[in-house]
Amino acid sequence: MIVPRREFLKMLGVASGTLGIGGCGRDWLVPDRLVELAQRGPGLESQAPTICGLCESGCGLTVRLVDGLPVGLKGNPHHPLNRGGLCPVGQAGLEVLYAPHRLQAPQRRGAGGELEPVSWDDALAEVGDLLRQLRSENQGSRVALLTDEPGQLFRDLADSFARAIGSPNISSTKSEGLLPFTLTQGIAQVPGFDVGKSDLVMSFGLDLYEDGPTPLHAISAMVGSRATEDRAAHIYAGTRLSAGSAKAEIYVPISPGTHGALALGVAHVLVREGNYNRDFVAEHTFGFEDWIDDRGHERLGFRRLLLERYYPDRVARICGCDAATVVRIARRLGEASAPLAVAGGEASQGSNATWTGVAVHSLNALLGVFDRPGGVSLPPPIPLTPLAVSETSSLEQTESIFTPDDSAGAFGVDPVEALAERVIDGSGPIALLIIVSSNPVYSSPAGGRLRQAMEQIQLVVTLTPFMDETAAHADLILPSHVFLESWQGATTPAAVAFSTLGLGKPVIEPLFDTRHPGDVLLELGRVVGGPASEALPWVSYPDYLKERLEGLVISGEGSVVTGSFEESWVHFLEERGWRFLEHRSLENCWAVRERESAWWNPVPARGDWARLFRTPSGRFEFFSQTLERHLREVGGMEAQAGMSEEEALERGIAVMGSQVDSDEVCLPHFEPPVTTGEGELQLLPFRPITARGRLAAVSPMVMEMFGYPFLDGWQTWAEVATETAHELDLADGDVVAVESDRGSIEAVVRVHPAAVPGTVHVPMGLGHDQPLGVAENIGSNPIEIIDPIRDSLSGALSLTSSRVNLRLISRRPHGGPAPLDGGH
Amino acid sequence: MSSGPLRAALLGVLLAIVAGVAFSLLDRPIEQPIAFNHRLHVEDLGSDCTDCHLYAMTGVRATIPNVEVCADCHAEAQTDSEEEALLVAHIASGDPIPWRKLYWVPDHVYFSHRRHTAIGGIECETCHGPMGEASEPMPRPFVKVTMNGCMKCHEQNGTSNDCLLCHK
Amino acid sequence: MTEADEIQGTTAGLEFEDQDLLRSIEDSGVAFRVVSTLLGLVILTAWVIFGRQILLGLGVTGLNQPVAWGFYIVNFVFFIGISHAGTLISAILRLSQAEWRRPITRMAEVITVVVLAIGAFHPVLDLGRPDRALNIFTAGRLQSPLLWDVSSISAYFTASTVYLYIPMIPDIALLRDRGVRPRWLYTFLAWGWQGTPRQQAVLERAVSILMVLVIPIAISVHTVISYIFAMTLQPGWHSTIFGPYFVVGAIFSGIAALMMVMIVMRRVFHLERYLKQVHFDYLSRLLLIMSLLWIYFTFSEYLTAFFGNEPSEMRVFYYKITGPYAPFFWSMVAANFLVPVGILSFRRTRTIPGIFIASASVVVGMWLERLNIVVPSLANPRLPLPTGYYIPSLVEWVMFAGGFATFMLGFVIFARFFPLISVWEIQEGRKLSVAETTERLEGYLPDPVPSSAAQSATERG
Amino acid sequence: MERQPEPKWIYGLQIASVSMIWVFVLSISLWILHLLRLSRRLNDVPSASIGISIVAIPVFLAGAAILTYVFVGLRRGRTAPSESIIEPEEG
Amino acid sequence: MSRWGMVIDLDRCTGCGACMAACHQENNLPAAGPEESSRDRAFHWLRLLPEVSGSGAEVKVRYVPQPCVHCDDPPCVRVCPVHATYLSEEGIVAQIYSRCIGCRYCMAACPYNAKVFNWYEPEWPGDLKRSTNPDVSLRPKGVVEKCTFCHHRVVKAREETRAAGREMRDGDVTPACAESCPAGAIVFGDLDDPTSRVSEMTRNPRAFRLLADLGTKPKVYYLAERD
Repeated sequence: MIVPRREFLKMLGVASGTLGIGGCGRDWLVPDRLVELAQRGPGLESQAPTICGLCESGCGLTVRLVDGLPVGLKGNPHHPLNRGGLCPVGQAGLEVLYAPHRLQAPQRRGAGGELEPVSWDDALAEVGDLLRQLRSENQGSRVALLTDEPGQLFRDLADSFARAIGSPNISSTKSEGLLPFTLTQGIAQVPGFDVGKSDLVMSFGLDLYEDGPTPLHAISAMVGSRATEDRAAHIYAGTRLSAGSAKAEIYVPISPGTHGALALGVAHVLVREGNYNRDFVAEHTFGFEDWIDDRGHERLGFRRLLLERYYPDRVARICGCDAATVVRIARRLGEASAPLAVAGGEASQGSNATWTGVAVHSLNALLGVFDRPGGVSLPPPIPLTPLAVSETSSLEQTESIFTPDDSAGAFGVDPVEALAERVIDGSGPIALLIIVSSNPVYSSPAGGRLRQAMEQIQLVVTLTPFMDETAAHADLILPSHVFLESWQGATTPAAVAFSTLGLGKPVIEPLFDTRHPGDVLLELGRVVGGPASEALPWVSYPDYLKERLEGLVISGEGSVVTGSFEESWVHFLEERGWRFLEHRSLENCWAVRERESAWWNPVPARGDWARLFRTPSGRFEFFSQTLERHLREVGGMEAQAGMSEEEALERGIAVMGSQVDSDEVCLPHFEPPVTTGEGELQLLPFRPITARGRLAAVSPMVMEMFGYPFLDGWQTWAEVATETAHELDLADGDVVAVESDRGSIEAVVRVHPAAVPGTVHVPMGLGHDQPLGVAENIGSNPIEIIDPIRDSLSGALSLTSSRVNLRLISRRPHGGPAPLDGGH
Repeated sequence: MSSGPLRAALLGVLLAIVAGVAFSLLDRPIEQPIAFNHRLHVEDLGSDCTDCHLYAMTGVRATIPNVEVCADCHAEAQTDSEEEALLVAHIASGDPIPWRKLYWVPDHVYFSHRRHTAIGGIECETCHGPMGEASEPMPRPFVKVTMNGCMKCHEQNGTSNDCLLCHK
Repeated sequence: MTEADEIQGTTAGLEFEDQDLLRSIEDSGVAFRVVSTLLGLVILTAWVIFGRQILLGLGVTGLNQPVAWGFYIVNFVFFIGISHAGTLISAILRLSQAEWRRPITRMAEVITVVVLAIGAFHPVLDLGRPDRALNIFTAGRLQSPLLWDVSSISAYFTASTVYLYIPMIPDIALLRDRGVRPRWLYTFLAWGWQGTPRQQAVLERAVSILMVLVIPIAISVHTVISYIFAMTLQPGWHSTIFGPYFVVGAIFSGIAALMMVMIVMRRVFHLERYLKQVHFDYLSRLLLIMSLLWIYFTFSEYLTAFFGNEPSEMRVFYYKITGPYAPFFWSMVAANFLVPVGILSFRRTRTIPGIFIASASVVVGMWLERLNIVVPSLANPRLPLPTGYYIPSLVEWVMFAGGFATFMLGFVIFARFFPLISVWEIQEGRKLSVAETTERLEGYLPDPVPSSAAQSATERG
Repeated sequence: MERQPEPKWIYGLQIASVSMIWVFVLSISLWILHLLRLSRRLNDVPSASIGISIVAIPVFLAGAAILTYVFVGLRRGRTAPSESIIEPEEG
Repeated sequence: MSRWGMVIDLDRCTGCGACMAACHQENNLPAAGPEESSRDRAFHWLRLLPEVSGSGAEVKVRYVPQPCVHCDDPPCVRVCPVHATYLSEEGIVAQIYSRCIGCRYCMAACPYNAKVFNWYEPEWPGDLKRSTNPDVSLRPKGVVEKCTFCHHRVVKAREETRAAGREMRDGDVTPACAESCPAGAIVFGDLDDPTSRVSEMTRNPRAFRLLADLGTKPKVYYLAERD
């Protein structure tokens, strides 16, 4: 039967009318395109400020909304951290929000290992039941919590949660690199480096503009907000000339892991030429000159150590650079009015990272840059409402699985490794593991062990917006919001000299049935009930944030950022006495905060030396008494009463595996890096700016420009020096296998004329085996083949200690046949 | 034998005619789901265009009102018109009315109402014709939207005819 | 009795000698159907693939970001070059009254028309939006060398079709008179030819105007094609000698293609009586000359680039000389110079198979030359960008095959309906040219010595 | 093998095809002129267009003229149809 | 009428890639995907050109952000057969997607390789289309596209200043790349206005233009790095 089209449409219209399913008929009547146009609304635009949650920086964002839908992101020009700039990953925020692979509802792994959808209530009830049971059996310590959710505010809440259920086992998956500052300054935080006012930044291994905690802050403070003429000079010592470090005035290519030696060489020249800050050294440091301890033994001073051991020729030999460069750098540092030495990147990932950190930081002390503009200071604390410490005395106090055990000699442990090992060997019988916004299976060298350990844990819960490698092995996968859908509180990132607090508010209703991790923890507290719910009294995460932020209003410190960066300064000054505080009431303050999304306090308390140096001597300790005491403890002084201090120290050094003698060990010194494997080249994984955060791989755009310095995308590359490529007969574009003792990954050779021969740099961030966005099975993950060595002091796993070989798999594919018809 | 090519030629002509007819059939009149009476609303009741086309002065799109807008007056039937009954039913069920657009520009053309009305000061009638006098839905646009038409108007008004202005 | 009457007499008479020339028309066998079906299938496949390319986009080709032009443009230039075989050669030979042209001209002209049509379609294959090709007519810009091409190719196509058709009228009339079917076609096309002296005069005048007109158009076509490249600033393209270089190359490849076709047709239709060693001999001398001219142009083109030592020019230069395109470059030199010169310089190797090999080598070599011009310049951007590469996909190969199949089918169909060798010209030659040539030759010779001087000369001797 | 007189329709077709050539050539010329006008209107460079048009238009016209000349010439040069059927005596 | 131009201070540029990413997001550039990227089909309207000189410790590497340089005498415009690319009154070398026939002659003629081609219909997996900028079209397959100096922002800025009843001022228009640059290395403005920041910067002795010797008169200037 032939029905004329018109008739057919009519029939359809009638049918849909009678059945009351208007939708079907409409699709026929109006082409989709027009429906879309009509429904797209009037196109009314608005802007909303919020905070970028894609990495730990917490840059300010301005979201462009059309008819309430986000259609564009840009950096918030008011935000003191990024001042309008936004990195490639931040730009991809919307692609993360709208990503096709987002988790849309909670899932539970069934008996057969397959995932089944589960309701939030059932999921939380299951976790709650287990928690209640463990708690009632006084086994709160069998709960562990790993979280990489950035910001102190969430961390405080998680701490409260852990305390409430009686678990001491809470940690971030990353070791934070604090130890050099603890040893020298006695503080448990990374101090602020005022790169914005410094006139010479000497960077050891750290590409300030690419890696580091807040590259966008470094760019905007060192380059963006300053006139070309008074810009800070920049010296970079390392093995890889990245896009950012290429801006350095002097590039010192050195052998991997020898940053500490170079720093000491520079210190030697400074001291020998008298170019150090005598006043500061005299007044605020300890252990510079030779000294006599309380027992009357003469002890080696830093000065003598430097002069005897770290003369430029020797340092140049160690580092593979030339002695003249060492002298040249030292003189530049000596001449600078506000120099600054920072270590990071590859320098903080080696087996000798802590020693390197100490050596580099001691340069700051020699130059006396503490507590002054363009120097090292502590950002003023954020006056948040303190949390009431809940009464947990009824619970048995147990030691955290994250405390280093005595035999290791280290100050700390690698959290992922410790958790995995202790679960596997049974010394930490964890029954419930909660992983929040973190993907340790992928990102940690101990990820493989963790995956094994997860099988032994009764219940593993992950809170994540995407299916990642960790979630793939979890029992319960709870989808969380992405940052644009959720409340966020971002606190001062590491190494920033002023304090800031970014309050991000959701700019769009959650697209799926997801929840904020904070809300999940609060809900769990309620499910567990009893003291747990008392300790977590807030209805929702924003409620919690609101209460914490009350402290800011009461203190009257700092200022909400408005207008441009300069205007914000004026505003800040106005608030300091030029006019009354604008917002008296909490509600008002909250409203303003919500509107402007950021608060900051740029004025550090000057002259507060006691806060800056919390060492036994109250000074910057070249000779770390903290370390000496620790070594003696490790050496067993307390255990064996008869033992002399010296013997204990010797034994401590031995336990720790250090190669220097007892005089030198507590002073800044160079420990040669340890490597494993038989390969010819040293593998140095690095984090390109296109791999910041956990979710960069979600965005097709970021993947497309992943290797943009090589005009490349979607693949992992292995950067080698021209000489190395020549020796190995490799050419740009060849596909190679990077082989370590642990395994092998594939990468494309990129020849870089400025890389250090004998090294191979491989970017992290690709090689996911889960449909995390578009990046499934794209590129490879160098962490997989790392044979980790522990930093003997901090216990952190080294990423840069593996030796590898490159084996040619295929030549640059452009000579070969193309896919038959263009791959479609 | 000699009729072969003649027949072919005839067939060709016929095909051309069929194609022409088919082509003109494609340009069928637009039928609206509800026979909206512009005249009643504008001339008799004195509404302004922007009372219903809410964003004609402020937005990129003027927007065609749908149930939410109509509900302001027609939540309950005001007359015994059958068409209104249809509308009221729509409002009651919350189903959007599947209006068909009369005026539209292709995807690759950027047209902003605001730019023309509020900033350029052009009356609605200039492009849409005397819509307010139509007592029945228009089966075809009053003024056919063509690039030539746009360009002519721009020329007359001394506005730039830079391609980029409209083609994005 | 006029000459025309004589010709007619022979056509009607039983002593018609040139039956061989009409065999393909009068008793086309199964072979024609088989061959044309096979070719038709190839062409159909090409069209299907082209349709798919329109649907999916140009991504199905091997083209990419720096190398935005590939096979389609290469083949465009190549086919248009081949098309110079015909009209230009036949016009030049006619103009110079070379008597040996008679069996050659028709085939040459057919090649032109068929290949020109194929070549001219290639830019359409290359369009990202063939649906918008008409924009060229509604909104073309004559400033663009592409539009120069459109004009000059259509002019050339018009002129060479006319130039093919007009000298064919007497042959069509012959077929009409012999009652070959479809008769209406021949009657229609014969334009009432009866071979009267007036008609012959008209025809001759038209042909002589046309052959003068066609030569500059033909030269302009290939010059303009070269301008597509030469008018840009790209290294390797921006060259003043590109015009003549392309024209020489075009004639070169044209002659080679013509000889290949002649050899094949000679074999297929048993035309040995008509296409004799001497024709090939003359043509291969021409080919030899063109080969030398070609190497001269190539040499000066590359020497200028090399001596100038401009960095971006050098990048392209080395890309061809020693880089990824070295195999193509050097095989081009071998195919266009070494092989033809090697074969054609020696009488011993200048046999029909030898000539066929040389011609085929030149055709391949000239195709490689087009490839060497189009791709390397695009693959080597001026800015520090990665060097591009280009590997044609199966789609492009199929379209290439389709182009060749269309050429062959065009030729086969032509041969099915029209004589491949101009019958009347042969007959005219037979009748007239011996006398005419003798007369002309005498005209070339020194005037006879006045009798007294002759005598004194003999006396002295 | 006798010569038949041309049917009328074939003659018509011939006339039509010759006129088509003129239509074709004239429309090409008009097109080129249109492009000239367009280039002026769009502030483009008209000089190139003028150059092309000076060359291209006469070439097309010449082509069409020659065809027409041949067509007319052959028509005129015919002996009478009745004559042509009679085989001339071989001399 | 303004004559838009851009100055990129290479001394400030830290090669962070923000401009590239911002351009992608602002102008709805689709990702080609791994397969197509490996076949050189990935495209950017703005990219960072790596330039290397010297070697070893003396090596100098710099990344030059390169959008279309918007020549005043654009080679691409000369060759376009259909007026799909042209030099606008404001000096922007524009591409009219609805007219482009995809012959790619402009790409072949552009010495800066600034133009890119849509080899396939662009794909927007999942909901990603929702993140596209409504001010900029989604190009279909088969057309050439390029940097527009964020022309839609120029239009918007003009509209806003018209509505506010004032003249355009320097700094009213900021393309996405300039807006996102944390180093403030990209400055955009009217080259015809002698007081604008760009005009001022083009008079800097460090100013140079890419391939200036070709006579294309680019309107993107660079300031060389200081030593």
